[in-house]
Amino acid sequence: MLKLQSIEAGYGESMVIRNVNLEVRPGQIVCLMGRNGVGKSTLMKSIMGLIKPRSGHIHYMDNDITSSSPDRRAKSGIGYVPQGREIFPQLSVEENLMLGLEAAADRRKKLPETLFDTFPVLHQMLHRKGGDLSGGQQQQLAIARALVSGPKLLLLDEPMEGIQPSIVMEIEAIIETIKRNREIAVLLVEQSLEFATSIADYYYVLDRGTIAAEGKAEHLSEDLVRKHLTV
Amino acid sequence: MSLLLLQIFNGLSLSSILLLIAIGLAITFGLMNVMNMAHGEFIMIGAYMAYLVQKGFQTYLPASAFGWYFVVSLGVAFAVAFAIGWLLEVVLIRFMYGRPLDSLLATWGVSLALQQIARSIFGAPNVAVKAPQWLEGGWHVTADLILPYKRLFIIGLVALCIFIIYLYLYHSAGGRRMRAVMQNRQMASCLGISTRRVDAQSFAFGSAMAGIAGCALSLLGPIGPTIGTYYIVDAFMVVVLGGIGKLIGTVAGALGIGVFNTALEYTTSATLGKVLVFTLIIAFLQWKPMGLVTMRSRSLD
Amino acid sequence: KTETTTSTTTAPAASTTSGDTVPVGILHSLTGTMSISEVSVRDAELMAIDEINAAGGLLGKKIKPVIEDGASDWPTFAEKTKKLLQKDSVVTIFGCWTSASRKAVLPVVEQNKGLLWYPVQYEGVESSPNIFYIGATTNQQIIPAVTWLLQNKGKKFFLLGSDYVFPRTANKIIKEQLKADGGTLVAEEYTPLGHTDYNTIISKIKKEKPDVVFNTLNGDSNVAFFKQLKDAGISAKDLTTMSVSIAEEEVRGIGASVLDGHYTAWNYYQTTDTPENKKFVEAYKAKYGKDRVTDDPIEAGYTAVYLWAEAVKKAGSFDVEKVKAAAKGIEWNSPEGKVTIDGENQHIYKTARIGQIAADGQIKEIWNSGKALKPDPFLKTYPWGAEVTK
Amino acid sequence: MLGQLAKQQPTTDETILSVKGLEVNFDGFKALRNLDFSLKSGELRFLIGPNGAGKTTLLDVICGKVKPSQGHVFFKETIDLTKHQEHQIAQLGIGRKFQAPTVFSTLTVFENLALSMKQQRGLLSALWAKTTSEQRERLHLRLGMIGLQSKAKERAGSLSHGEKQWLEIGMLLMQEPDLLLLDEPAAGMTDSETEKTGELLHEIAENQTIIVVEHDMEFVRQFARTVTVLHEGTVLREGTMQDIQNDDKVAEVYLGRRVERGA
Amino acid sequence: MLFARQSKLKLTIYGIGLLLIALAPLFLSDFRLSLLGKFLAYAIIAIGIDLIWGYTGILSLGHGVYFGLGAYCMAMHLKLASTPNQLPDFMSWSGVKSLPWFWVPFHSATAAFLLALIVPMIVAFILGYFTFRNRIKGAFFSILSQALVIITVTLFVGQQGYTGGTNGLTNFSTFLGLNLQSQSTKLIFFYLTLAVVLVVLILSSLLVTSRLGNILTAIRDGENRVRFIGYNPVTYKVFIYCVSAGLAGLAGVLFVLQEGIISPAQMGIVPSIEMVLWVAIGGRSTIGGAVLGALLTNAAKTTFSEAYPAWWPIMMGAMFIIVVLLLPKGIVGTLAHYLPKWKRNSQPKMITSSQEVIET
Ligand SMILES: Nc1ncnc2c1ncn2[C@@H]1O[C@H](COP(=O)(O)OP(=O)(O)OP(=O)(O)O)[C@@H](O)[C@H]1O
Ligand SMILES: Nc1ncnc2c1ncn2[C@@H]1O[C@H](COP(=O)(O)OP(=O)(O)OP(=O)(O)O)[C@@H](O)[C@H]1O
Ligand SMILES: NC(N)=O
Ligand SMILES: [Mg+2]
Ligand SMILES: [Mg+2]
Repeated sequence: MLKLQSIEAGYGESMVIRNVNLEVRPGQIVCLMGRNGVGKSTLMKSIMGLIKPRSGHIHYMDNDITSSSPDRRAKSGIGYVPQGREIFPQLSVEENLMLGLEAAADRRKKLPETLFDTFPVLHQMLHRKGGDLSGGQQQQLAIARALVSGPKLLLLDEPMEGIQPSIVMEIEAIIETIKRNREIAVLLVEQSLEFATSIADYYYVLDRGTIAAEGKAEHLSEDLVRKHLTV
Repeated sequence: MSLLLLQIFNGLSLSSILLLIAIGLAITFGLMNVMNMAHGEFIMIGAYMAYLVQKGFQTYLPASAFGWYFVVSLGVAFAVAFAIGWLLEVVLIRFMYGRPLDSLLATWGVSLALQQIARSIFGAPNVAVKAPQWLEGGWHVTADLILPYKRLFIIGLVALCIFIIYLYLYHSAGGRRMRAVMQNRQMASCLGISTRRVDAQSFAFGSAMAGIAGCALSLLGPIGPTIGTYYIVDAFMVVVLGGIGKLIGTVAGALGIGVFNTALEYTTSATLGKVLVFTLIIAFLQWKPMGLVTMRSRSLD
Repeated sequence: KTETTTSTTTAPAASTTSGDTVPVGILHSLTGTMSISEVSVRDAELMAIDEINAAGGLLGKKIKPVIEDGASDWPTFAEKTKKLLQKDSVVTIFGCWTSASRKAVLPVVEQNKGLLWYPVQYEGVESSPNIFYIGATTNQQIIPAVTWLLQNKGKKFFLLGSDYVFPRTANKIIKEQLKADGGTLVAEEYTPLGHTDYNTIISKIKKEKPDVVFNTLNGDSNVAFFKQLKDAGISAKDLTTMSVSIAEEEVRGIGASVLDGHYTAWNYYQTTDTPENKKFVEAYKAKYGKDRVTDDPIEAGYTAVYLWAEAVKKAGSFDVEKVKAAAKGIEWNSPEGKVTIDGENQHIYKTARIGQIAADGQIKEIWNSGKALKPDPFLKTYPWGAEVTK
Repeated sequence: MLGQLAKQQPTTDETILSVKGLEVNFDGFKALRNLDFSLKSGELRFLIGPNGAGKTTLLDVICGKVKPSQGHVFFKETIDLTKHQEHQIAQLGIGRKFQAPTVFSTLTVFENLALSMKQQRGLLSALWAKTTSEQRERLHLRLGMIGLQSKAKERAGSLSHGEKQWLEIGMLLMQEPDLLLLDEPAAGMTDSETEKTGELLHEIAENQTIIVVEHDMEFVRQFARTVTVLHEGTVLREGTMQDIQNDDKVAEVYLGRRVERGA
Repeated sequence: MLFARQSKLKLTIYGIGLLLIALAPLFLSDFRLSLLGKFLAYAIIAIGIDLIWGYTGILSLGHGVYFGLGAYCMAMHLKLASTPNQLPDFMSWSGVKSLPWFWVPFHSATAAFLLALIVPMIVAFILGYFTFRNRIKGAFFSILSQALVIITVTLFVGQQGYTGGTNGLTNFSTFLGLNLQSQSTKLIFFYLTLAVVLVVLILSSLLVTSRLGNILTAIRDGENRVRFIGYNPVTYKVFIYCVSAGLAGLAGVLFVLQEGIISPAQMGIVPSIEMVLWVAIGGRSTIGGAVLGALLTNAAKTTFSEAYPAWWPIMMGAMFIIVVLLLPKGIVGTLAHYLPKWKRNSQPKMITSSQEVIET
């Protein structure tokens, strides 16, 4: 479904990601792990098209999307929850969510009813400005916004940051449902080992910009973790 | 009594003119954060379009059709300013988002160049535009109180523009896209919005509003290569006083400046009135540092 | 020392009189707000130079204009004057429009012993040995106009002007004259240059109901004022206005229909009936386009070049001092009629003319002073003149 | 006078912070309502609660960013913080780490730290004062502590999210405040980094007072002494982690155990 | 200490530049030299603008006022000195009968010089103190500074009897017994200006490398964050704004001494914006860039306007556009980018797209 071939990317003169090969199969949940600053978010941004890779190729559903723009990628079914929320602060919660529909393949105009079951607080705050929400509320909004378009591939960059435990569980439940239905593929950046191993099918560990380890999630061992994830 | 009414009308009329020159800027500066110093030159373009269309009517069409020239020129001014705005966005403004000060520098250059181009095409001296017959004269409310049709027309035109922009911005998907792009370009594109197109459209639209303003102002004021310089500062004042990024703020800003200016000018003199109005603007901002209509946000800066 | 060092870096052939050309400076605002008025004066001056060159030049040399842009900024005028005199070593300069630019240039021409020919009507009270004043001083334009108004239109005056030196000084003179000649002042209003909203002023005019609005607005403000006056339902029939800064060029920019019937005071109109003027208007239109018009400052710019040429011929030299000495009493048949340089104050004798703007954009002369008036920049011939100049 | 107060040594039974009847009103929405809260010197207090409970808002009031519509906040019993400006409060000895990391992006990592260092905050001293070698040593120590030695000369704007978090913590430490307000310090950190942060907190808590807002229950369980739960702008519960975990109401609105068990 | 921190390459370039300017009287004509002297005065304004804009992130579109106030103070003295025991000409033709009280101190050259620095600083202090205390920022401040320009210019034009109106003040002959027209006086002023530029350059460099410099940059990056580490941004902003105004006033003094004229047009909106453009073109956040920008931009303007008097605006316009498009960091910023040796020490702390100076 998604395939990165020897991707190199970075900011200005500094190269952050080097020779990364990564694959996400349809319906698969892939977890990307690594210490602070190893380049996880940078990799996510390259997949989304916010950073142009210096070299390498990105294939998505049999198309080479290496040089297509972020909006084209979004329209082709990639949903993105960036690190740091990136909601539109001056737009209302409702408008933020409506914007999530921009990329909907079926050109839907209405928000799905079920959305607010998971995020009741968003319903209460529908007419509040996005920027006025609390940190966790904004994070919920960002996730909800990515979900409404019905993406085929979901990129989640530390989605649980700042969210209260009960909602974290709800989101985990959603991801589990996704996993069960095998309709959406997910690439997840997550720091919590416990969560990662419990939910992912496959993992990649990023260290200093390159893939240091990969494998089936159940094989993610204490040793590996100590080697690449502790400071 | 009728003098008081007249003064109120004058204040309203000045407000409508200020608003007309500022709405385009409320979009390009207020929403897009481009410090467009060439805004005045788009006003100039609009005014020259009125002149050209009028000449065209006089040369090619029967005299009976002349009354229509102004309506046509509003359309032409919109279209031409829109096209030039689009062009400018594509070749220049595009590279300037998120760097308002660089946009100030570059559009200052554009403004210098456009003035010179106008001077070489139309000559340095002013050109005249003759108002159509149906805009001549005024509504005689009482013997002393005549409200010129031109001014009533401009008030109506502004109200219409504001209404349309309001509907578009706040009650359409296009407007929502536009505001989203202006607030967070990268994220908007990640949601599937073609930011390039929205950017170009928005800037072109803001410029086109300036074109409309120029066309309307040709009824009241001079038309020459440098007229943009007369309006540019006022336009920025209105947008800033109203509060950046809010259409309703721009309306309030224009009303505030227009009414106070007229009142102060009447009771003192034009010079002193001007000094007082600008002093009041400074004082007012001390009290409301973000303008009349504030957009608070929780973010730290 | 000045002279020697300046010429070291500049191309000598182009900038000295030793070759077969002689450089003269043309200094007007080609950009900025004043370019609206000044560009056509430059055109007239260049035309005169071309004509002289076509006729064989001066003292065997072709005149080579060095054009500079004063950019509507007075210190720039001063700087460019310095450049023309020091770097280009021009033998004389034609230029300026606003009094402010002239005041900025004045010390520079005096210090560098240069010469300036100034083509615009102005407020008087000045006489620099290094300037020739080819436009009208007050006794050749404003004072006759006020006299005519008092006799023909009424006593109650409303003074409206742009907020700067010329209108303020002009109005000071008018006020003294009104006092002396039995007029009354109902109000005096100034608006900043570039002001574009005259609604409030018009309300004041309506309230005061003057017989005459004496208008010393300059530049674009005139367009706004007259358009809005008409919109307010006030035509020339309802109110007499007398403008001293609206000439044919401005009429063209305001629109004749708006100005129909209003009065102006100048020394020359495109319609002025002299054989020289016919030739001048024809030549100007042939050179710059048939939709162009001539007017007083344009004619004065043109005349200035010829007066200088006459003086040079008489002096047999381009030397400033010799030209100045020779200029005394020179006469020339200009488009406005015969003009004479007054040796005392370097102004010229001019005929005052009052005109009425017609619907075709031309100005019809309805009164003139009958003879060329002797320039009196310091108003010595008026009993109340001392009040003004003190 | 301010400086003098700031220098007082914390003693364990002194109340360093007391919040009385606090109310914050955002255009009619009450983010805090009649909130009472107090803190002893030297405490390490965890503040938890649902998203939107008002935790960040409470910290905002304490450090002067938000002015309450009612109520008072007393620092060291006598100083009413609601009457001071942000920089005065900082000078009094209260430091803050924000929920979303905020650093000076065009200054280098080192400069960010140096600027936050405890020192005279006046104009003249900023012009003339030199960094002493003792201060430089301290800076390098902290730099090591937050793991950014290799990036000392880089612009803070080019750090990753997590690195900015660390830098901000470092800046807070350089400030040497008496009271530290930390809004989600462990967010976005790996498990081991989280652990390191926890240990750091314990270390600091020996002679400074700390309020930590955190959603990572693992972290809270491991390091919390006393926990305060906020809900809808008021204190819902206060006690040890044990107490809190067993509380039905807390579980319902925050932890979500009930939901899970029910499902 | 300052020099120790600069790279050799940078010092060499500065040295050569300084030498070239110092030797300019040997190879430039008097006219060109007087232009260079004027541009050097402008460079002082540019440094001041760089301090508040490049380093602190406050965009003032009203520095023409401070420049003008400084220039007027000096010009008032020159006017009085040039016609001793006489009312200045414009006063008599405007109907002012005796010297207004506020003109009296300007009989003294020292007082005039001091006032030329103090008056702009006082105005800047009043405006700055209230504005910064009330947390007016970004575009709001920029527009407010334009309002100051309009007020000042309108007053100066309107109060003809006291200020000379649009004409401004000109026609001076002597200063401290020196004949302003003589070539030697001009040479003295040229070197005086050069010396002042040098001193200002060094002092400013010291200022921005001190901790205060970092605080200013921190204010630019996140003013509110600065408060939370205990600095009061108001103090620092007011301070640097006053310094910047004082520098503009100083430049005004040197300008008037050399040019012999000041008019309200010089403090208007257009010159005020141009001042900012110098800094943008040279490279903001580098003191050298500000100086270079002032010299180059003005040299280009003069060259263009002499060569193509009617067409120079298009060339200037094109130049601004090209600089923004191709050299967004300005000339020095871009040079620094490509000269790694230089970069090590003087890479400008540029504003990136996510962190802008104008917040709205
Ligand atoms: N805008 C930027 N400009 C320059 N360098 C950057 C930028 N953003 C990140 N970097 C650098 O790129 C590297 C990787 O950053 P990235 O954000 O991808 O890390 P990450 O793995 O997501 O870390 P974290 O867990 O902290 O979010 C870091 O060293 C950082 O300093
Ligand atoms: N400026 C504001 N305008 C309107 N509502 C606001 C504003 N600031 C905060 N709120 C609301 O106040 C409530 C408290 O917000 P606060 O940020 O304090 O929550 P929190 O406890 O920190 O939540 P989180 O755990 O998600 O960070 C939220 O519901 C938020 O939407
Ligand atoms: N002389 C003038 N009109 O300024
Ligand atoms: Mg990351
Ligand atoms: Mg929070």
